[in-house]
Amino acid sequence: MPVIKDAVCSLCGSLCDDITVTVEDNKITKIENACILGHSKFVGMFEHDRIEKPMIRKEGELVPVSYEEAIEAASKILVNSRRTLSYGWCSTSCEAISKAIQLAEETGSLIDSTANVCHGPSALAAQEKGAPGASLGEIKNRADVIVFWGCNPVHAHPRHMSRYSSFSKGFFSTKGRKSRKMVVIDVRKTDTAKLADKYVEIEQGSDLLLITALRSAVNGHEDVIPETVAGISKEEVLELAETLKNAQFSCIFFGMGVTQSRSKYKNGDGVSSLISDLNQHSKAVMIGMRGHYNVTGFGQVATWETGFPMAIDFARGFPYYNPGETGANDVLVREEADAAIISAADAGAHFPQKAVRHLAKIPVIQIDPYANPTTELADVVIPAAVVGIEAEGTAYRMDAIPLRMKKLIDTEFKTDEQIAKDLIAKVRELKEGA
Amino acid sequence: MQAVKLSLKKANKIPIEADTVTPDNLAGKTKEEIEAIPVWYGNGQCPLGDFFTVEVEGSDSAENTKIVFEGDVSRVKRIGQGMSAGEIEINGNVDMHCGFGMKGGKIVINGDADSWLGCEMKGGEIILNGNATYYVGSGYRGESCGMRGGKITINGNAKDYLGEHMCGGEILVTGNVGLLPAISNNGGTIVIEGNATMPASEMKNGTVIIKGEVSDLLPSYKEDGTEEVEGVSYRKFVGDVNAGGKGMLLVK
Amino acid sequence: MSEILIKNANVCDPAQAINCETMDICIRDGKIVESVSENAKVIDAGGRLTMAGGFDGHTHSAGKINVGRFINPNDARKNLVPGLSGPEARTEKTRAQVGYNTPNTYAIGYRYAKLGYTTICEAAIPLLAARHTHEEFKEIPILDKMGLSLFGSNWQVMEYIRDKEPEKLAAYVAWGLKASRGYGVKIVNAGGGEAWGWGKNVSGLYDPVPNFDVTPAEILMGLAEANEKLQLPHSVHVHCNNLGKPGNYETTIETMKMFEKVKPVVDRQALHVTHVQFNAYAGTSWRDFETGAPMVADYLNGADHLTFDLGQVIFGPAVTMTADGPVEYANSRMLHEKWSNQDIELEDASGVVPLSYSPKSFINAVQWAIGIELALLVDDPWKMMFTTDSPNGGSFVNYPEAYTYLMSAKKREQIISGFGQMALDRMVLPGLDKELSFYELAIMTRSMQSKMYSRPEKGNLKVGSDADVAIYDIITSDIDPSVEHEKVKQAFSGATYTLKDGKVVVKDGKIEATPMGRTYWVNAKVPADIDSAMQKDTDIKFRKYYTVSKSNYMVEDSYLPIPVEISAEGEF
Amino acid sequence: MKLKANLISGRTADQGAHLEAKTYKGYFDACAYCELNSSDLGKLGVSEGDSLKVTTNFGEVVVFAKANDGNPDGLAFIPMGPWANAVLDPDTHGCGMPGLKGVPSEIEATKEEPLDMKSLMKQYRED
Repeated sequence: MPVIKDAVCSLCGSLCDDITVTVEDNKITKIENACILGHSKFVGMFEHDRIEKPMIRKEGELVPVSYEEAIEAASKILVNSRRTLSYGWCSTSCEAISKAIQLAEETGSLIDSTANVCHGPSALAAQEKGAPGASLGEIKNRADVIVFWGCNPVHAHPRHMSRYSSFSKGFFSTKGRKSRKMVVIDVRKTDTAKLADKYVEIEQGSDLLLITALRSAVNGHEDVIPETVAGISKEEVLELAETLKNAQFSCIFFGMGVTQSRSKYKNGDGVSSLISDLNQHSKAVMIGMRGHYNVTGFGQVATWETGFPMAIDFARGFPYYNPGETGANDVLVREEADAAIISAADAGAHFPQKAVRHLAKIPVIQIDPYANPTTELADVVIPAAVVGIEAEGTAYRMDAIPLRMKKLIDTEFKTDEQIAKDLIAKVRELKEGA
Repeated sequence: MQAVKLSLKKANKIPIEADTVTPDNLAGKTKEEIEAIPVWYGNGQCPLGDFFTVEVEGSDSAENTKIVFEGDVSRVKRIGQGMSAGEIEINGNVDMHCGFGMKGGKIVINGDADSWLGCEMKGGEIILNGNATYYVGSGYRGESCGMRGGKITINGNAKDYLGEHMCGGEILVTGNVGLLPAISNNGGTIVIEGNATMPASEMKNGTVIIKGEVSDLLPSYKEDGTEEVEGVSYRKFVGDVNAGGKGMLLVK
Repeated sequence: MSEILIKNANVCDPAQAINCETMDICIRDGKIVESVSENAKVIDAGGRLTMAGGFDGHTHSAGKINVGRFINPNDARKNLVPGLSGPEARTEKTRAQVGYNTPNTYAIGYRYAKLGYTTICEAAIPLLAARHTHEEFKEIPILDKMGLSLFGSNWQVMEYIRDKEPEKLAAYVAWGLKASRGYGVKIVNAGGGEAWGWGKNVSGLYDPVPNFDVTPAEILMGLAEANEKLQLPHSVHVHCNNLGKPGNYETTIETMKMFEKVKPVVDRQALHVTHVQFNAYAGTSWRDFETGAPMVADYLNGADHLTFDLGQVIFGPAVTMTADGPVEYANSRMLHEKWSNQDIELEDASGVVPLSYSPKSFINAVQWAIGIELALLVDDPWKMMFTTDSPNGGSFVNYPEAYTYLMSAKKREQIISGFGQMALDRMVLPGLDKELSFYELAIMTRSMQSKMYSRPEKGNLKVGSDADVAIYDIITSDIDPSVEHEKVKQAFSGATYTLKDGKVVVKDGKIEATPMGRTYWVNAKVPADIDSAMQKDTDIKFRKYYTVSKSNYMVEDSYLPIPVEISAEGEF
Repeated sequence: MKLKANLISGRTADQGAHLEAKTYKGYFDACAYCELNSSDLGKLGVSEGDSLKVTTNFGEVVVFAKANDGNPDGLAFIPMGPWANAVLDPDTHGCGMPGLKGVPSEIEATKEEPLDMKSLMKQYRED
């Protein structure tokens, strides 16, 4: 029975590439080194609610059809639309993302990724101040101070701390956890916070106040810091600033607690400035804790193919970018989109009610291996192979390191890449016909 | 004098992009010519006449041309984009980017305005008799300079990020503003008669006056006595210290 | 069998010492041939200036440039060179385009082709992130591509040099090139990348790298030795220490001198020093900063073991991007600009910072002058490659503008007249009246690259060479570039024809076709026993210190759509 | 009695483990609940497993009560998913990101049962 070593886990942005997979008659029967999330993806998939056939909604019910019929129906929706939203493309390969972008370009659509409800503000922050980062191995080998701000790796990135950060041993950090001070900043005592040497509980939504106070402290302006900031005493702020200044190498990992809270991207912007200030005293970097395993890849591919990482509007034939106007939720909440194609992501589950209600009103094409809330809204459903298990391809880790995902088992299902190619071909055919 | 009246035929959801509708472009044009002007609607272009009833009186230069919008143009973007002269009056709510990059002339809006009102404006005047949304007079993504000149008056409230990256000009808000007005601004003057939250983050230069309540003043400002403006005395704050800023934040 | 006959071409092909002679060029199946049959497709060049396709041997066009795009969305709408920048909607033939300093991949391919360029070399591939570079290569149409892999702060490299293991070092370099599908060895601020891992830098050639007990000088010499042991087609490609610092011309000359003892085993230079403009600064601080070009040029005129490129500055916005991490951080603090940084575990650093060169700033004015001074003061154009280190000194779309700086003293005077006295006092350019010819320009933009990279089929129009041809709307006999510099600029901004492998890709400055280009990479042979000894050492690195598995490290074949494997026979 | 709470949503391991099994009860169990600390639950007179109605300016949703003493007073957490999104803020604040954290809410005990995923989505299709 084939045992595949060093497989890449295609679940979260940690993209662990040391997974050992045992395959018996085209089923994954055993998986080693994976966390609970990876295990559910690789072994659990054989119990999961797989979309078995392409489907089209008729009289309110989804009825099975052939791939050809589904592709044709989907293409008609795209050709007849004046403002299609193409959303998702983050639990898939860069090769598929590239084709999705070409499809959006050829149909004058708007394309956005799950960053829209995740680390989109981190991109806006980088566009204000840049993103001073490092590959995760730099943290593993050097970091003596690690801050988790508004993120909860114990739940969202279970192997992060053992492979890359708190617990990992490295060249200069020979004692692993003992070599490092771990600080957690959050609004509630998470399971990650319970592991910290120092837990700082801030008032929800006041991140920018604390970041600014830390900058003032690091830059020698203690005098402007009031007695309490963000619910934290000045003394504690100064102590935290000292910890960071006196580090040999510090890293601030930040999550959606930072990107989704009040003052949104200005939080990441502030962290970036704090990192720059800290480098006057010591070495410091920042890394966003990315969720979907290839949301980073979407940003990379979209940036080299269109100049922008997300929220790209091709209406005028060239890429236009303005989150707040061209983001997935922007055009749904404003009820602008007259059709949607949703792939390798689940807007039905992860968008606010108002956006979901608009999706329910317009023709929706879903491309996904599994049934989910978006399926309940979809008018055309196209089942896809599971990338990273049934199809190979490229994915980018949260630190922008590209890895090659392996094909582990065979499948009858088409890949996202192939489906996007089929749609491009059919759309061209329909346009020429018209 | 040339008067052009554009009445929206029926309300739309997909925005119309009216960047070609400026006094500069309409001056001297006939009803038929104006109806034929192409505007973007979703991923295609249509003649302006498909959406608007066009009435034209007289024919004159841009400075002597006035465009009046009637009806709910809350889904018409980029009205007055880059205009250099003349006047636009909007009787209703207007969509995003109204007056973007305008160099001269005047826009009067009798209604509310969506985001990016007058952003990267260089000259001229915008008067909003209603509420504004996000990024009034700011710069687009990645730009280090937003509004450079001209004046925006908001007789109402504005939401977050008012005057981000402002380098010059004047913004007056008679009501309240939301989060983070005057972020990273590097010149210009912002007067807020109502309340504001976290004002003037990373201000390098410029003046911000807040006559109402300030919530969450950022811990990067030095209090520096008082300052008298038009007979009113304010607490004076200087900063943002983390931006090596020489900005002046005046608070009641 | 496809045949093309280019009639009445006014050929400028320095590789054959042909200086603007009118003749015909015959092409069959993508190669230059002696003759073609009468049913060959005829292109009438009408006596226009005809050169081999341009070859940009040092450009940042795939990989790190994506960080530049990412943090500067405002660059996408910049249209400072109409026709070669800004947003352009998709057409039947072309994908959508954006950008000026950091265009999207499609625009890079189209716009280089419009300038008559057909080959580019990406200046920096981080080994661990090499897939990224090749993914972008796949989306750059038309052009042939190659890239230089970073070795200058690599732990394994420094340890082998420290432990005096030259053979294992050569084996590691060969393996690194294969892993990253790179073409040559790039060294950026030797040792500085590792120092930057602690927020520090190395101060010069003899300043030891923290914790590794080797000096930049030892890294440079060690890698040069490995480079020659492997008989690689290109020499080591060096970004000198102390880049961007007043007084650094001394380090630069010292580095060049050090290589006098390196004996190249391939018929090419022993050293290429890149974007020398940034490394030819005199003075002791920005206050007394002045040109160091005369000293550097003086050395270069007496030396015959090396080549260099200019790194010419273009006034206006630019984006600096380099593996020189500490320099970028310093830039961002000095200029109060955005700062991106990406250190790569066990290997290297990098940073990206946007900036703008202004003729009103005396420092920028002197930087602008230094590039031109080097080009005019160095006698032998075969030593000189024309670059702007795009987009560090400025975007490649400004090459035609920059050509006129070299070809027209009048054009230079126009610009210099805008400088302040302080700037004029710090440069020697105003005293230089030399004007380069089309022949010298052809050498600097095509011919020397062929020799420098050992690609005999590139950068010339010899029988057997690739049929990459650029035809420009210039009649050399009735143009005076010194006076008609605007005409020269226009002509080079949109080729009348660009042919790639005998296919017309540009006609009258418009894209005609977008074939996929090749990717060149070097496979250097190493004795099995030395290789396996080296592999044992790297196994430990991966097991203990890398965060990716060794088996996931090598760039797979599928990332190179049209690979060209260049074998090098190591001498062990 | 109604409790005023600041509502946030976010990932949990259990929610993550059911990303590809959202039609199953396991996903319902992993997402259709609201965490408050025990003293807040006490104020509402409910214990774990009882139903809570969460109301905001943007909608209302019924979920199970769950205790988490890591939460400070007045902080409510619902795992990211359709139940949380029934009451979160759709305004993208000019930067694309809806209000998924920090939404003012009122929480009360209720006899109603939480809707399963399909019934929840069916509502949206039919209204």
